[in-house]
Amino acid sequence: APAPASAGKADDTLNIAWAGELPTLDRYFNVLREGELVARMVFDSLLTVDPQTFDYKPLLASSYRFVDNRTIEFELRRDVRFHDGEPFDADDVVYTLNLMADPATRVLSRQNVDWIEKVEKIDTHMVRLTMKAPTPLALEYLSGPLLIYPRDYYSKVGSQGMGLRPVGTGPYKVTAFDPGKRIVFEANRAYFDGSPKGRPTIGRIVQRTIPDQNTQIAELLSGGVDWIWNVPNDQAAKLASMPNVVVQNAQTMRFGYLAFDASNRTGHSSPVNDVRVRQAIAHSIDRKTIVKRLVRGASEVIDAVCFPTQFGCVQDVATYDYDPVKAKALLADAGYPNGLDIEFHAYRDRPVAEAMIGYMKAVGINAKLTYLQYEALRDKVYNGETDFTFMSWGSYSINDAAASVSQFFKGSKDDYARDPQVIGWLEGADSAIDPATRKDLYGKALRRIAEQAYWQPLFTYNVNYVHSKDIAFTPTADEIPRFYAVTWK
Amino acid sequence: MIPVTIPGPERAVSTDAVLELRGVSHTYQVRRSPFRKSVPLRAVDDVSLCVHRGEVLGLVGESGCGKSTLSKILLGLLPPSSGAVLIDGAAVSGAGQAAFARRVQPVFQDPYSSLNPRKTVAQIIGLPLAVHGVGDRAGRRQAVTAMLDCVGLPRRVLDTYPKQLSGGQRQRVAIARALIMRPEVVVCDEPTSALDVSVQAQILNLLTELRRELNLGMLMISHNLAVIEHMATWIAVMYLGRIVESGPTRAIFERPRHPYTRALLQSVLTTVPGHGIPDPLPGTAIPNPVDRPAGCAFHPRCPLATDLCRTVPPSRVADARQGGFVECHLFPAGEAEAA
Amino acid sequence: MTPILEVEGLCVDIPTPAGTLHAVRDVSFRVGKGEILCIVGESGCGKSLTSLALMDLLPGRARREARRLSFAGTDLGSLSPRAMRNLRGNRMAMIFQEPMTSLNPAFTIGNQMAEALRCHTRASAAEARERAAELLALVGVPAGRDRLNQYPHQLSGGLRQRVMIAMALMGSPDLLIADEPTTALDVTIQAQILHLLEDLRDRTGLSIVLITHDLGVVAQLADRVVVMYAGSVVEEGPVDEVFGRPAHPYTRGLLECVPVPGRTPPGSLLGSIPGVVPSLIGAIPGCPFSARCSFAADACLTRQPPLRPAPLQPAPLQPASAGHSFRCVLEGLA
Amino acid sequence: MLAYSLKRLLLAVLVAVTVSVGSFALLRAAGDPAVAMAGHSATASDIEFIRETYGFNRPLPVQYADWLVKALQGDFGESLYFRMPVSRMLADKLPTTMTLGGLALAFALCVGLPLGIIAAIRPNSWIDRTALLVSVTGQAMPTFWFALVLVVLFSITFPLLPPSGSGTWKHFVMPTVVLGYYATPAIMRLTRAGMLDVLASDYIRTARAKGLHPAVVLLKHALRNAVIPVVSLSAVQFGFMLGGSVVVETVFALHGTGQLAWESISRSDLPTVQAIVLVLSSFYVVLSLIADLLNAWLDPRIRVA
Amino acid sequence: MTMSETLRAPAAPAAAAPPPTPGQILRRRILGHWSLVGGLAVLGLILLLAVLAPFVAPDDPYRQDLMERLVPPVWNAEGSWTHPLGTDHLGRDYLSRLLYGARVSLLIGFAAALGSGVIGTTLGVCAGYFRGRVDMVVTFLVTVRLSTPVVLVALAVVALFGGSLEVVILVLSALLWDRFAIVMRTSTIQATSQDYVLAAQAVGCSVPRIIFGEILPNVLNNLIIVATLEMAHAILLEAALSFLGLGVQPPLPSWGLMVAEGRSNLFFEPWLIAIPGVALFLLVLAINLVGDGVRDVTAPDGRT
Ligand SMILES: Nc1ncnc2c1ncn2[C@@H]1O[C@H](COP(=O)(O)OP(=O)(O)OP(=O)(O)O)[C@@H](O)[C@H]1O
Ligand SMILES: Nc1ncnc2c1ncn2[C@@H]1O[C@H](COP(=O)(O)OP(=O)(O)OP(=O)(O)O)[C@@H](O)[C@H]1O
Ligand SMILES: [Mg+2]
Ligand SMILES: [Mg+2]
Repeated sequence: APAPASAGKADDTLNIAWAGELPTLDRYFNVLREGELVARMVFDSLLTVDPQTFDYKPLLASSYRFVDNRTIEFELRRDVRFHDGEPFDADDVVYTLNLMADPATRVLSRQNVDWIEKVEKIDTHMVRLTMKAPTPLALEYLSGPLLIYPRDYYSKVGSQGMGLRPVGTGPYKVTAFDPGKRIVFEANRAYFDGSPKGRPTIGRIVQRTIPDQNTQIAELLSGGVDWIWNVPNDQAAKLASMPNVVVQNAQTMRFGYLAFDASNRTGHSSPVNDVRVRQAIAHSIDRKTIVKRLVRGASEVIDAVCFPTQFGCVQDVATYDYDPVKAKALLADAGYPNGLDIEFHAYRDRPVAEAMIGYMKAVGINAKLTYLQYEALRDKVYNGETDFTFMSWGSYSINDAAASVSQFFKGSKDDYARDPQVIGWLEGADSAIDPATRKDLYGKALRRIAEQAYWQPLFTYNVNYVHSKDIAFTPTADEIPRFYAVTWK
Repeated sequence: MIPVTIPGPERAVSTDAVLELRGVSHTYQVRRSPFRKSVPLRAVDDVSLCVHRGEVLGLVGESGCGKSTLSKILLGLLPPSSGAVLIDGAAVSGAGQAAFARRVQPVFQDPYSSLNPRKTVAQIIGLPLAVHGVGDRAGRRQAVTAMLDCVGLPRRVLDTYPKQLSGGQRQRVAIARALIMRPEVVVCDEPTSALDVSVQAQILNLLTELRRELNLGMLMISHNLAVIEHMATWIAVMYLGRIVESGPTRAIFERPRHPYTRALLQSVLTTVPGHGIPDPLPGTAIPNPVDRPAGCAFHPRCPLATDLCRTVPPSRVADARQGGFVECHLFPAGEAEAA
Repeated sequence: MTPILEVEGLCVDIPTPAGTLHAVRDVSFRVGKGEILCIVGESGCGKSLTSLALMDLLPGRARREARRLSFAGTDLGSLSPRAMRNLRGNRMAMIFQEPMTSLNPAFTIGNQMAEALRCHTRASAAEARERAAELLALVGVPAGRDRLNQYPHQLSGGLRQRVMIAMALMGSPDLLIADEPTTALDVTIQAQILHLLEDLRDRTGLSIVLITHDLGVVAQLADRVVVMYAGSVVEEGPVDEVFGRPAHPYTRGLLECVPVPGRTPPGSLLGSIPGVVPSLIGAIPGCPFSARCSFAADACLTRQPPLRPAPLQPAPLQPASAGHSFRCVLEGLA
Repeated sequence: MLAYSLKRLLLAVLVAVTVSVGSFALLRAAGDPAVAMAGHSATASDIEFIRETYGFNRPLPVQYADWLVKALQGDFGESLYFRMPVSRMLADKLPTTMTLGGLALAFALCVGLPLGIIAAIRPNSWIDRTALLVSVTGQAMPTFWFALVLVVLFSITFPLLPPSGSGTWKHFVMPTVVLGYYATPAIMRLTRAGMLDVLASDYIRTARAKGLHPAVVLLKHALRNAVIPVVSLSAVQFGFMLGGSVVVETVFALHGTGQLAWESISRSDLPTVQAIVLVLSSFYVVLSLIADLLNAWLDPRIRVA
Repeated sequence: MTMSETLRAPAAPAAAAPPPTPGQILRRRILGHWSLVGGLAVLGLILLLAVLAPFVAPDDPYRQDLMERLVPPVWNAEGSWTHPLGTDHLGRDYLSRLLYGARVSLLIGFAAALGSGVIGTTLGVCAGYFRGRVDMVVTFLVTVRLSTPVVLVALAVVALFGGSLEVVILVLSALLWDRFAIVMRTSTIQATSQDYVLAAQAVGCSVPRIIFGEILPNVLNNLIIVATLEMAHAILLEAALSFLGLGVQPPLPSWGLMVAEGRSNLFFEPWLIAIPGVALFLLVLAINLVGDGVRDVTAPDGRT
C-alpha cells in the first residue's frame, strides 16, 4: 500500500476530505455547511446544544439566566484562553456580538444577529444581552452561529485576517489554510477542561478539498483520506462491504421540496399558478418509492414544510399521496386534459429530479429541466424568474420551524406564495414567546401551505459518512460532524 | 513582309492592333520576411506593346523579369498600377470585363494546374460558354465536341477527367478552352515548357495551324529562343520589367542590338553538335528586382558597360530600319539609324 | 580510355498496386575517365532512376538489379551500405535538378559543404571551410568565403547550383552524376553552368554523367550520348554520330521536333512523334516504340531487337567498336 | 526585427483585449455581480449598496475600462467569493496549472515526436499502425473517463500513485498522462506528416548523396525542418491545455486555475473568471509569439534575410 | 504535312484498356483501405441503429421503474434478457437509452460540425480568396478564437443559459470553427494559386462561381477531414460538459451524459460507465478513422 505523506494513526493525523471550497474561515462571512464544521472546531459560542438531547448547555458561559424575556445575563468562564494566548473575557463577547449585530458589518446570515439590540459588559466575566424583541430562537443562535472572537486580534486583522488565520478558543487551531484547497488543524492542548465539547484527542487534522466524488472514494480506498461524507447511497451500500471502511447513515435536518410560483411572481402566468395543477404535480410523484429506492438511508417522506423535529412543525396537514389518476383528473379539471409543458429548475440530486420528471411525464406533465449551479439558481429564484423548482433546505440546523417555514413564507425574496394570511401568522409566531401560541400559529400556516400546495415537501435527506475503521466517529442529526470528538480506535 | 508598327506613343497605332498596352507598369508589395517591411517590386515598368491579328508577338526574358505579370495584365487579371490596356483602341474598364474575356484568352504553362481536376473535359472546355450564357446545354456540348476535333482530341475524352490525360492532351484541352469563345488574341505563357520535346512540337504545330486558320493574334511567352524564333513574327526582349529591345524576329536574330539580346541569342544551344558551350555573360551578378541597379539595369552584367550606363538610364531609341526599338546607351539615337 | 563506370544490364523495378513497374530495363553503358556521358530521353523514361540506382539512392520500394555495376574497379552491387556511403559523396558525387530545393534551408552553405567533407575524412572544421571556400572560388562564386555563412535562400538559382556543384566536389570525386542540373535555370545561366562542368572536366579529369532532356545541351556538351526510351537504351554512341546520323527512328523523331534557328523555316510545321509513351508496368511485348513508329513492321510488335552496332558510316570510317549502337530492326535510316 | 516584434506585441495586446472584452460582456450577461457579492440573505438595498460602492451601476464600457486599467497594473480586483486579491489567488494557482500544462506538453512531445518520426521512417509498418492506433485512441477517449480509469488502476487496484492532490511529483503523473495523451495525437500526426514531407524533399536526397550517416540525415537535416509546424502546434496545444485542464484538475483535485475558473463561473465570481480568461489568453498570445520566434530561429528563411 | 493531317494525328494511341476513371480509382482505394472501411462500417451501424432506434429499442428509453434500478447487464450473473444491457439508476432500460442516446450524440456531432463548418469555411474561403484586409481580419478572428479558452467559455455560456441540446450545439458551433477557417484558408490559397482559377477569372467567371465551382470542389476533401475531426471533438466536448453537469439535460439521453451519470457508480457498477464509454469511444474512433481514411484516399499518393 502507498504511504501517503501523512498516513493516519501512525503520525496522529486524521485526513478528511470534502468537496466544498471555503472562501474564508470567518464564519460570519461564509454560509457553507463545511464552514460550520470548521467553526465548531476552532471557535466556541456562549452556549452549545447537546446533539442527542437538544438541550442548551453553557460553553464559554459558565451560566446564564433570563433577566426578563428580552434580557439574558451570562456569567463567563475564567479559565479560557484564545489560541494566541489572550485570555477570554467579557470584552471579547461584547465586542464580537455588538460588531456582528451592527448592520454595517454586513454579516451574511442577518437573521442570526438581527434580534440583538445590544450587549453590555457588567464586569470582566459578566455580560448582559438585550434583544430588540422577545426572540424564541435566541438560545438557538447563541449556541450555534454566534461565535466569540478575540477582540484584540479581530480588531487588528479584521475579517480578512481572521478568514485566513483564525484565532478562537476552540478545541483545534488552524495552522495552515490554503483557501479552497487545504486546512490543517492542530489540537489545542490548552483547551479548557469541562467543555461540553470535550478535549481533542487527535493531534492533527488535515482537510483537503476534493471536488470529485469518485476521487474522494478512491482516496478513501487507497488510504489517502480517513473520512468523507455525502457519499451517494448506491456507493455507500457497496462501500459498507469493504473491509476497512465504516459507513454510517444519519438523517439530517435538510429536506427537499418542490416550490411553485403560486402568486405568478414571474409575471408570465404559468400553469402552476393554478392550485389544481400544483396538487396534480404533488399527486403524480411517488415520494415513497423515491425515498425507498433512490434516496434511501434514514430518509423519510414529509408533508409539512419543515423538519419533523423542529419546534412547531405540526404533522396534521393535507397530504398528497401518489395517485396518478387523481393527478390526471386534477389536470383535466384545471384545463389541461392533454397534459402541459413546464420549466423545471434544479441544482442538486439530478437522479431524484430525473425520477420526478419521469413520474410527471406519466401523467402528461412535461417538465423541461434546467440544471444550474446553486448560486445561479438561487439568483434566479431571488429575482423571481422560476416557475417550478426542486430545492432543499437545511434550516441552519436550527431545531425550530422559524428556521424553515418562516424563512420562506414571510414575504422574503424567495417567497413565491406571498400569502398575506400566512405572512401574518408567521410574523405572530416568530415574535411570540409562548410556545403554545407559536405552535398554534405555525400549525395554521403549515396547514394553509399544504392545502394550497405552495410547496410540495418531499423527504428528509440523509447523509452517508464513510470513514476508515481506525476512527470512532458519531454522526449527529444536525448534519454537523464534530471532528473534535473523533478518536482513534 | 508583315507590316509592323512600333508600339507606344511614338508611332500611330496601326488599325489591326487588337490588344495594346500603353505605358503599363505594375508594382507588387513584397515582404521578404515577416520581420521586415514590405518593399515595392516593380515587376513591369512602363511597357508598351501591341498584339496584332494573325501575328505572334514573342516575349523573351529570364525568369522573374515580369513576363507572367505582363500576361496577366494583358488578360485583365491584374489591374496595372499605371498605364492603360486598350482593346481595338479603346481602354478597358471594369464594365467591359466580360466582353474583354470573350476576346482575349489565356493558355498557361502548366497543363497540370490549369485544368480543374474535379471537372470533366467537357465541363472545362464548356466553361466559357456557360459563363457567358451562350447556347443551351445541348448546343454547348456540340460546340465543345467541334472544338475537340479542332484541337485534335478524340471525342471519347469528353467525359474524362484531366487526371486521365497526358500532358499534351491536357494542353490541347487548355487550348480548346481558350478558343471556344473565338477570341481574337490568345496569350500563351510558356505553353510548352512543361512538355516533352515530342509533345512540344505537336502543340507548337497546333498553335501555328490555329493561328493561320483563325487569324489569331498571339502573345507567346517563352524562354526558349529557338521556339520564339520559330513561332514569333515580332519579338520583345524583357529585362527586369522593361522591354529593352523590340523588333521583327528576323531583324532581331540577324542584328541583335542590346547586349542582353545578344547574350540570349548566344545561349541558344542547337542540336547540331560541334558549336560548343558559349559563355555569353560571365559573372554572376543576378539582378534583384527589388533593388534595381541604378542607370541601365543591365549594367552589372554587361560586358560593355560604361560609366554612363552605371548612372543614367538609357532612353528608348526607335530603330526605323528594323521597325523596332532598343534601350541602350551603346546605341544613341543617331547611331541607331545609321548602324 | 579506361572506364570509370561500367553498367551492364541494370534494371530497376518498383512494386506498385497495379503491378511491378519496370522503370529501367536492361540498361548498359560505360563512362570513360574524363568523359562526359549524356543520357537523354523523354520524361519518365527512367533517366533519374538510372542515376539514383548508380548512387544507391533509390526510393524505398525500388529494387535494383544489374549484371555488372562497377565503379573504378569496385563492384557496387556487393558493397555494404556502409562502404557505399563512404563512396557516395566522396568518390562519386551527384547533383540534382532543383537548385532551389536541393539545399537544406535550415543550415548555412558552409555548414552543408563542410559536412560533405567531414563525414568522409578527418578534416577539421577549419580545414573543411577552407576547402569549401576554395571550391566556391573554383566554381565561380564571388566572395565565396562570405557566402559560407549565408543560407540557401539568400542565393539566386544559378549561385545555388554552383554551390551544389562545389559541394559535390568537396570529396574530390572521380565521377559526377548530374541529373538535369540546368533545367530550372535561365538560358544564360545554363550556359554558364555547363561551361563550368566542361571546364572542370578539362581541368580535373572528372567524369560526368549528365542527365537531360534538352537535346541542345547534349549536342554541345556530351562526348557520348545514351538515348533512352521507356526504360531501355535505344541508341548509344558518340554524340556527333548519334546526332549527325541517328540510327533509331525515335532519335531521329526527337531531333526533328526541335526547331533549329537558321535551319528550320520559321512558321513551318515541326516534325512530331505522335502518340504517348507506353505504360512501364509489366512487360512490353516487342519494341516499346512500335506503337508510335511510322516504320513499325509486324516483327516490331513481338520482339525487341538487341543493341547492335550501327552500320558503318562513310568516311571518315570509324570502327564499330567506337560504340555507336542502336536497337532497331531497320538497317539504319538513310 | 524590432518593428516586427512591436507589431506582434501590439497584435497580442489587441487579441487579449478583444478576448477580455468578449468575456467581460459574456460574464456580465451571465450574472449580476452585485447579487453574487451580496450573497445569501442580502436585501434589495444591500444589493443596491454594493452596486453603488463597486460601481456596478456605471455603464459597462466604463466598468470595463476601469477594470482593464487596473488589470494592466496587476490589480485584478478582489474575488467576490474568497474576498482576497485575485492576483494573489492566481499567483497561488497558476504554478499548478503551468506545471501540469508544461508536463503534459512535455509528455505529449516525448511520446508524439518519436512516434511520429518512427512512423514516418517506416510508413505502413506495424510501428506506424501502432502509433496510429495510439493516437486515435487518444482522440477518442473522453478525458474524465480515461482519468477515472487510471485512478482505479493505479491508485486502487495497484496502489502506486496517489489519486489526488499536488504535493509531490507522484501526484502529477496521472494528470500529466491524461492531459498529455489528449494532445499527443495531434503532435504525432503533424510530426509524421512533416517528416514524410521532409523526407521526400530534395535536400534530404542531397544529404544522402553526400554519404551522410542515416541518423545524421534524419536528426540533423530532416527533424529540424519537420518540427517547425510542430512548434506552432505546441503553442496552441499548450494554450488549450491551460484552458482545458478543468476536467483533469477537477478529477485529480489539483486546484489550479482551470478548476478555479470553473468554480468561479458557477459562483458568478466575475473578477476571478475575468482575470483567468485574460491571463490565459495573454499567455496563449505570448506563447504563439515565442513559437514564432522559435520558428524564426529554426527556419532562417523567416529570419532576417 | 497539311493542317488537317497535323490535327488528325492521333494524340494518343488507342490504349488497350481505358485508364480507370477517378471514380473507379477512388472506389478501389476506399475498398483497399481497411481502417476507412472499418470506420465507415461502425459509423454506418451506429447511424442505422440511431435512425431505427424506435424500432429496435426494446423499451421506452424514458420509462423508469425505481423498483428495477441498476440491474446489471445480461453477461453478469444477476443480469437478465429483459434488460440486455441492464438498467440505469432510475431503472430505465440501458440498451434503449443507448440507442436513443446515439441519436443525440450524432445530432450534436453533426450539427456542431455543420455549424462550425459553415462559419469556419465562410471565413477561411473569404480570407484565402480575397486575401489582403479580409485575410487580416479573419486571421485576427482566428487568433482571438484560439486564445479564448474554449472550455471556460463553453462553461460560462452554458452556466448562463442552462444546458440544453440547442445551447450545447450553438456553443460548440460558435467555438469549434477555428480549424475549419485555418484549413480552408490554406487550401483556398493553394487552390487559388492554381492556374485553373486564373483561367476561370480570365473567362470572366463571377466570384461566387469561382468559389463554388472551382475552389470548393477542390478543397472539399480537406473540408470533410476537418468536419470529421470537429464532429468527434464536439461529441467529446459535450461529454466533458456533461461531466461538469452542463451538457444536455436529462432525461434526454446522450452518450456523454450517460457516461457522466454512470460515473457516480464507477467503482461498483462499472458497466454503467463502460457501456456508453465504449460506445462513445467506438463512435469517435469510427469518425476519426473515416476522417483519416478520407485524407489518405484523396491524397495525391494515398497509402494503399
Ligand atoms: N503576386 C506577387 N506578389 C509579389 N511579387 C510577385 C508576385 N508575382 C510575381 N512577383 C514578382 O514579380 C517579378 C516578376 O514575376 P513574373 O512571374 O511576372 O516573372 P516571369 O518573367 O513570368 O518569371 P518566370 O519565367 O519564372 O515565370 C518576380 O520578381 C516575382 O518574384
Ligand atoms: N518512387 C516512385 N514510385 C513509383 N514510380 C516511380 C517512382 N519514381 C519514379 N517512378 C516511375 O519510374 C519511371 C521513371 O522515372 P524517372 O524519374 O527515372 O524518369 P525521368 O526519365 O527522370 O523523367 P523526368 O525527365 O521527368 O525526370 C516513371 O514512369 C516514374 O513514374
Ligand atoms: Mg512566368
Ligand atoms: Mg528525372
